[in-house]
Amino acid sequence: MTQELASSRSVSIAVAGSGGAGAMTTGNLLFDVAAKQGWFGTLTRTLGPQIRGGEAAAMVRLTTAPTSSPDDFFHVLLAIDWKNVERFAAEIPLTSDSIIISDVDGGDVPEVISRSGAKIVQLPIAKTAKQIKQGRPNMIALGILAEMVSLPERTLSDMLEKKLGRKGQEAVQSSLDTIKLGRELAADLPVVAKADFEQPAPGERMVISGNEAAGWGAIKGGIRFVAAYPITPATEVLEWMSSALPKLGGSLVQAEDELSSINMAIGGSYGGIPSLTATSGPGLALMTESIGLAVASEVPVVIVNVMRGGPSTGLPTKSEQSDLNIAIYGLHGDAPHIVTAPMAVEDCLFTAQWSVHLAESLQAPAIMLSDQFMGQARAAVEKPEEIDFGTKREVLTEGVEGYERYAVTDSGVSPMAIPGLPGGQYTADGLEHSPTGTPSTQDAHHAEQMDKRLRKLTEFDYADHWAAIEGDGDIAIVTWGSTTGAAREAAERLREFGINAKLIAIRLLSPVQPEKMAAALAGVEKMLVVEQTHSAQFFRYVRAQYDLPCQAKAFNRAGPIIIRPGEIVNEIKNWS
Amino acid sequence: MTQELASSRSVSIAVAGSGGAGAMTTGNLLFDVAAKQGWFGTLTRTLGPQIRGGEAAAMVRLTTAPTSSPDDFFHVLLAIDWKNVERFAAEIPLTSDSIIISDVDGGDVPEVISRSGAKIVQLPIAKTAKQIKQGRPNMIALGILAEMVSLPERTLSDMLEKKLGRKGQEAVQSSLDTIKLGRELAADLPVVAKADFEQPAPGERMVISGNEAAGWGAIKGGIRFVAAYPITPATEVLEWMSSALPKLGGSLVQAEDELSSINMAIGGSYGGIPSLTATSGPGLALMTESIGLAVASEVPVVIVNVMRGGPSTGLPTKSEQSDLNIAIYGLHGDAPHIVTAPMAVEDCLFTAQWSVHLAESLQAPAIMLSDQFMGQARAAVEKPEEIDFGTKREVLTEGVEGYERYAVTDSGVSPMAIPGLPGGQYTADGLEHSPTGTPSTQDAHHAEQMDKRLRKLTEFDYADHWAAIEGDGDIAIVTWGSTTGAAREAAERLREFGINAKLIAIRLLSPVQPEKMAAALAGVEKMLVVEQTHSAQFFRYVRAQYDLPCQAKAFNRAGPIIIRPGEIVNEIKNWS
Amino acid sequence: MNQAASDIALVASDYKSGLKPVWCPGCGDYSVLQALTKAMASLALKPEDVAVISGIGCSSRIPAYTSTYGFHGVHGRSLALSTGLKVARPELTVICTGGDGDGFSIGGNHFMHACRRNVDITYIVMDNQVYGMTKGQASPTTDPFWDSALTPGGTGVSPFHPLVIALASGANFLGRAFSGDPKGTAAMIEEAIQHPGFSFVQILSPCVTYRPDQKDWRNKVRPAPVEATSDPARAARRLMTDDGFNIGPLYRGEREPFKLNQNNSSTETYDFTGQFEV
Amino acid sequence: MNQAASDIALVASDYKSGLKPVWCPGCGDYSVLQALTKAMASLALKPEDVAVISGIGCSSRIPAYTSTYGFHGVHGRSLALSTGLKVARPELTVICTGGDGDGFSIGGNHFMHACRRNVDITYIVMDNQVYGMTKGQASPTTDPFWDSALTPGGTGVSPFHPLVIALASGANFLGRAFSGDPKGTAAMIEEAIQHPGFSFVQILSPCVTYRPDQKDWRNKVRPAPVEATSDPARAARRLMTDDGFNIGPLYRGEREPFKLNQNNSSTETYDFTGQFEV
Ligand SMILES: Cc1ncc(C[n+]2csc(CCOP(=O)(O)OP(=O)(O)O)c2C)c(N)n1
Ligand SMILES: Cc1ncc(C[n+]2csc(CCOP(=O)(O)OP(=O)(O)O)c2C)c(N)n1
Ligand code: SF4
Ligand code: SF4
Ligand SMILES: [Mg+2]
Ligand SMILES: [Mg+2]
Repeated sequence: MTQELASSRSVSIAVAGSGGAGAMTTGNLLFDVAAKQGWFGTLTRTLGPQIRGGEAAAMVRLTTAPTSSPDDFFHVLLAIDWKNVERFAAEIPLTSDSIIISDVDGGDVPEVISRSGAKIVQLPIAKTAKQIKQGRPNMIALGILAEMVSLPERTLSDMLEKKLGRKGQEAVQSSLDTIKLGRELAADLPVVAKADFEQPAPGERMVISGNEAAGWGAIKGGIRFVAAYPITPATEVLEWMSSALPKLGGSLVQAEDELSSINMAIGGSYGGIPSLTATSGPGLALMTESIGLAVASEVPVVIVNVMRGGPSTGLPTKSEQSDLNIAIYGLHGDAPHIVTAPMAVEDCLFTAQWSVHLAESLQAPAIMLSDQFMGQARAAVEKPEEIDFGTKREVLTEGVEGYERYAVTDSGVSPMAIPGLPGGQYTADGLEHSPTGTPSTQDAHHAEQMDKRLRKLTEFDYADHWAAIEGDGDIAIVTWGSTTGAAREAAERLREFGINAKLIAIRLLSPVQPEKMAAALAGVEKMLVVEQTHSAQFFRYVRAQYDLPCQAKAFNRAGPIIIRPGEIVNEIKNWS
Repeated sequence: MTQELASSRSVSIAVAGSGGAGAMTTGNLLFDVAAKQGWFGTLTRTLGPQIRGGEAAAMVRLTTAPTSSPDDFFHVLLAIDWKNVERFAAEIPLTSDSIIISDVDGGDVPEVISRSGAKIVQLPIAKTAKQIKQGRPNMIALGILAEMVSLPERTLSDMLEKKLGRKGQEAVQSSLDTIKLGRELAADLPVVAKADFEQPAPGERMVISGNEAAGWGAIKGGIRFVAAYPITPATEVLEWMSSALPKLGGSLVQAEDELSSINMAIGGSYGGIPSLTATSGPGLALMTESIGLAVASEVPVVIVNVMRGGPSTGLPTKSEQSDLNIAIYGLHGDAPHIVTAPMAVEDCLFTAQWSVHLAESLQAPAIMLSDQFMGQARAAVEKPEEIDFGTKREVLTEGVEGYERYAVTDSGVSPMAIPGLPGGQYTADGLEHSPTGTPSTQDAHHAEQMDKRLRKLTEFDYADHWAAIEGDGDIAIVTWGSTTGAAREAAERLREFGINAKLIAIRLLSPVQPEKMAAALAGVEKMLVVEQTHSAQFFRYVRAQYDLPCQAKAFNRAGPIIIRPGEIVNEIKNWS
Repeated sequence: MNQAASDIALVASDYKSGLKPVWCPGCGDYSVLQALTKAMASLALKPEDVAVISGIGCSSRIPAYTSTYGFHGVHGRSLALSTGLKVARPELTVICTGGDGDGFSIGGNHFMHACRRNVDITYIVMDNQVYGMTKGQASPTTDPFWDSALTPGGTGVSPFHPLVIALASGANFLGRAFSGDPKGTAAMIEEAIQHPGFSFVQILSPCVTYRPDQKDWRNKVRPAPVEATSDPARAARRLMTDDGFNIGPLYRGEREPFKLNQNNSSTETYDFTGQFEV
Repeated sequence: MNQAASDIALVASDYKSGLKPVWCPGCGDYSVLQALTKAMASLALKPEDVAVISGIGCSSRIPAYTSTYGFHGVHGRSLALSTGLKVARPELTVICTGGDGDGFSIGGNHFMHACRRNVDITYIVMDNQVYGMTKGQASPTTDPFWDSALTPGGTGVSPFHPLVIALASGANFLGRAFSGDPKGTAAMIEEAIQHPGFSFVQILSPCVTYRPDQKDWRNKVRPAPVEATSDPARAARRLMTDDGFNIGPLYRGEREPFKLNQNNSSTETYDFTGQFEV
């Protein structure tokens, strides 16, 4: 592997194959072994339309230091076979420096792939596999790739034992033998510069998906009740939590639909138990009426929304950031609430925990916007530190005569009575109400409650968690969510080019933080707003909500092709 | 009535009373008789919290020329009694020039009312009514007011005959006798300058509510199928249409909920029959997922959303403009669709008809944002002209081999096959799809269909219906919906003060019209964005979507207190 | 309520908040409020341990008129709120309330699934066969030929039979009451609260404003001729031929209630890190 | 399809679009597609006069595999789409299709109300007692102890009985079929389409991927022992004791179908001005 092909700090590899070819197994094993070796990185996958077992590609980036960005191109595409590869060819960009490895008996490289001009290496993958009893081509592939990234035999065999052990010793041995042949095949690759790789940073890695991290963070934040209706790509948040909750005395109920799941969560939280539900676009759309109820009745609740391509049923297995608008503006009436977004797989942990903290502290619904890319990606990251945000829901501790549930306080937060407390009885209401909760259509009541519900959000101290601000310069890359990785890498590269670029990645989308943003934008003359939407939702949101002291331009694209750092670099370089 | 009190062109009168006092009857009769006489104007009402028959006030403005604005103050408040008047006192602003007429035996004028400093006139209303067998105080009130606005005896008695006739001749006579005594009582008012009123413009008036006008407009536009789930304040749109549709071979189905009503409407329209549903905030929230389906599957459908106070169940009987955000941004994913808004009661007719035209021509959902104020107001207006927007839904007229339902055309509109047409068979889909409608997750398909769905909206010629632009000047009042009336009157008054103010009232909220807006804003240095929301939704929308070449400021307030022209005038005068 | 109050016996009026209902004079729901508070007094429930939950409609206004905890949610979702609350806080008594539109039209799915799930809550529907709050449209229980502005001449759709659906879905206690008989209604609510699992009580509660014809109900109702059965098949046979005016407990089931979460200790900690080690 | 085709007799394959299904090899839904197209051929329906409507799920992919008009809507709302279409366009044959999750979980309310409304449509549910599309969660018809990642150890909730609910709600034709018997299934669909009013066919259609245990169904199914009745009470008794494996028509009702809109002439005009004169 040449220097041009992969930097000594990063390598990107895609493994593709049709249904049953085992491309995902190859990718996952490669990734796990690399993580065990101390590599950082991300594994994502892309699938064909079949319900199960159709063509798939595992897309791996391995790096020696933490990153959540994809690279611009893949250094290696290994195709176990070429069936239906056109369905996701666009998601695996190659250059003339890339290497395409395919089976010598697998037919010509399809034009959508070969037009990249990448070097083509055809190896006897299937034929070699046949040399081993039950030998499978995807293990040859694993051997080739393991050799290319210098993964030690021992780590690989341990991992195989761990993952395939239940299939019996014979299966493990057959795989190991096949891998060995693959390693040997790799010798025939034109240039394999194994020695060039830096050692990854020392320390143990953890491999986790964004959806698992979100569930874990939510539980760390205190969630003990979950109501669930499955939907791609959010189901894993719920599935992970269903096993985890009972360990902490919590519980999960499967609901009949999203109208029910959001209301169950509100019911649990009204009862004093921090509650959550998770969904994706179509489910979020069904929940907005009741999220508005949580706003008006001031019941904390967390909604994890893992975005997929829209509109409508859209592209359930592909990523997009196009639920920004509905998350911020999708409630009827003026309904101030919290919207947060993690920036990477591991940040799902932090942001979920923080979102629970905000919802509970502010007695308001918090929508956390994750997406398919980070939700279903597996990331090799450092183990997280323990965080404690401290304050929690402000509750009434003793009953009082004439208790006002919706008392107009300076902070806007009013102590909430939890059922069971004598003397705290009140009726929570989604109708506009007086401070006691009695329905009222009077202007004075409406005005003071509207002010209060807004004030509690705007006056809260979000510390510096509201955004990640990195670097300095007169150009800012402003972004959010999973495009943060690419934006960060772009800023780093620009600095290498001598262009000072500042990264502003927003974690708190609502309420807006005008003063903090003004400070962040001080000295900035141009800002590029980067996002994965068709209509530049985030760009318009930034313009609507912030006074921009600078030129602003959107760099946006709908899914499923993710935004890569080189594209951002080019946008900025070409911005005269 | 002095000149200061009411201009010779306009008088505003409120009639209040507790449940059973008949204030609404008084107000309605007064209004109808005035309309019959050729007056223009609006009647709105405000109610207490009781389900039925609680305290109420009828608020009437009569003018000699068309207007849809409220005045700044009421010239007259006639209280049949004072019970619970504080519940809506804030909705009836008075000045020291106003006259308060109340029953001499009805107790002191409550402080919330008397602090206005208005002249108080106490008359023996109840006692006088008792002089007539079955005489009711509200008919005394009608007599007093009829005298004050010089309504001829004959018109009034004809109207009474028409409205109360079914109660029998005796009831009518008793009412007429009571009214007569009321007229006589009016002689005791301090200054009644009847003769000062101009004659209203000649011609016959029509009295119609915004909800009726919306239903009628929709039918004129071609709607022949309606699916309905009742909700305040939209129910009357549906109720009016239920009787009207069969006259044109159309039909209405009552659905089990809003999820069903929107899908029934989409089903009917997929079948080639222009279809509609009507709702308010909570119902719209439930519909957004399926409105997204109409976007993706390109099925025209019209949703009339009559706004009420939010968030959540909010203030069902009060007006607000706070569903702007959800209407524009409330669909998950990037889902381009049409959002329109009538500017006044009679404009509900035009805008509903136009909305059907747009939905049908563009094969997209159109949300029309009306509100409680104009929806439930009764307006005395000129009879409408016939309008024909011409083009309709582009349908496939003959089956073709390999028909592409979602063909990528220049206009973005693709001929739609209607079930029953041989050779037009296709499957409509909410999943992203290829031009034939086959589900696809490929980037190229997503990109081209996203572009197409946006392009068909942006490329369409909306003529000058997109906004009402009136006057010229370096100050613009930018508004939408029912605040247009007040904004227009404010602009007129400013002109009288020598300040040239331009009115820009937007009827087409989505898609945006950047070039037309730029032209409208040419020469404008300051724009005041006027709206009835708590969070300045429209102001933020304007900033987000348009490049503003001028200073912009929001003048916004949540409901239920409507915005009055004098307030806008003051804002502009004080804007240094 | 007064803290000392829990030491002395409470009477029905102690369970009223004192807030003046917005209902029309003569509305059947006044008597339901009376019956509900009487039932809670009979059971000597502590007001702070009870939550009365509802949706939207005239009937759904009832929570605020009690002195217990309450939640006036959105239209049609009261059973989901109630389920979440009860599963998360099993020690509370959760009483779900509302109207026929709220419960059987927009809320119909939650009704069916709440019956199936059999969580230990009591569901009280004030059935007036009309949408009162929105001024008189047909509800699922309305006669097909009842004329209204929205459906002139009637919907033409045969009425929904809530008790049959509840039984077929798996509710564990079924009863019908008439608000004109607050004493009988109170007794029914009392039994429903005590019965384990999901209990459903249909209360015929006239709407004097939009269904003045329901004055007649007083003459139509009668005690159910036979004792409540615990056999679903027998109950089904009876309910399917029932004319809607048999009053009393109609089914006492013996299904196992939904297993509630019995451990809410949130102080425990658990280290999940191991799950993510490579 | 070819325009000339309507003159010659069509066979099942003419009702297939030729698009390759995304289903797993061995999925029961292939046979349902076979049966549906066969039924349409037997009835000699013109493909252009038929609309096959669905929601979301593996089973809900079926419309695009037919050569009729189709609509693949959102999850759970297929019956509402179908109702709107049929009421607005009574001359079309409307066939609604989908899965047990789509139809009985999120779509449960529309199911009940569609049965009540009794619009002349045919509803075919491919019941595999699982959410296939989302990779194996419990659906309303799943056994309470079936283990899944979302509900480890099972939901603990007793299964939903679609035929009983349909009957109690007012459906006019009920049948159960097994996709392993495409011929019988075709005959059932044929009868359901012809029966006036709302017809509901539950097709046991195994999910080989997430419910491999359903291979067993082949040995469990049997023809229903008695002829379908038209008496709801008798049908109720039978269905309530039914173990879920009796195959065949189970109820043939005689209710009056929903009155459809029979006049769609939109050329007529009517002047409403008079209504608004003062
Ligand atoms: C989502 C939504 N849709 C519609 C409404 C309007 N709405 C309020 S109450 C009601 C019906 C109430 O009927 P029912 O539950 O029978 O109660 P009743 O007033 O008869 O006691 C409706 C349709 C609403 N508030 N929210
Ligand atoms: C509003 C919404 N919620 C959830 C989903 C996710 N979802 C898609 S299909 C499905 C269940 C499908 O189950 P079923 O109807 O039984 O069909 P099967 O796949 O088993 O044939 C779910 C929950 C969705 N698409 N939309
Ligand atoms: S409208 Fe009917 S149900 Fe509502 S409060 Fe009045 S009488 Fe009761
Ligand atoms: S997952 Fe199950 S239901 Fe879905 S296609 Fe595969 S076998 Fe059929
Ligand atoms: Mg009712
Ligand atoms: Mg299924």
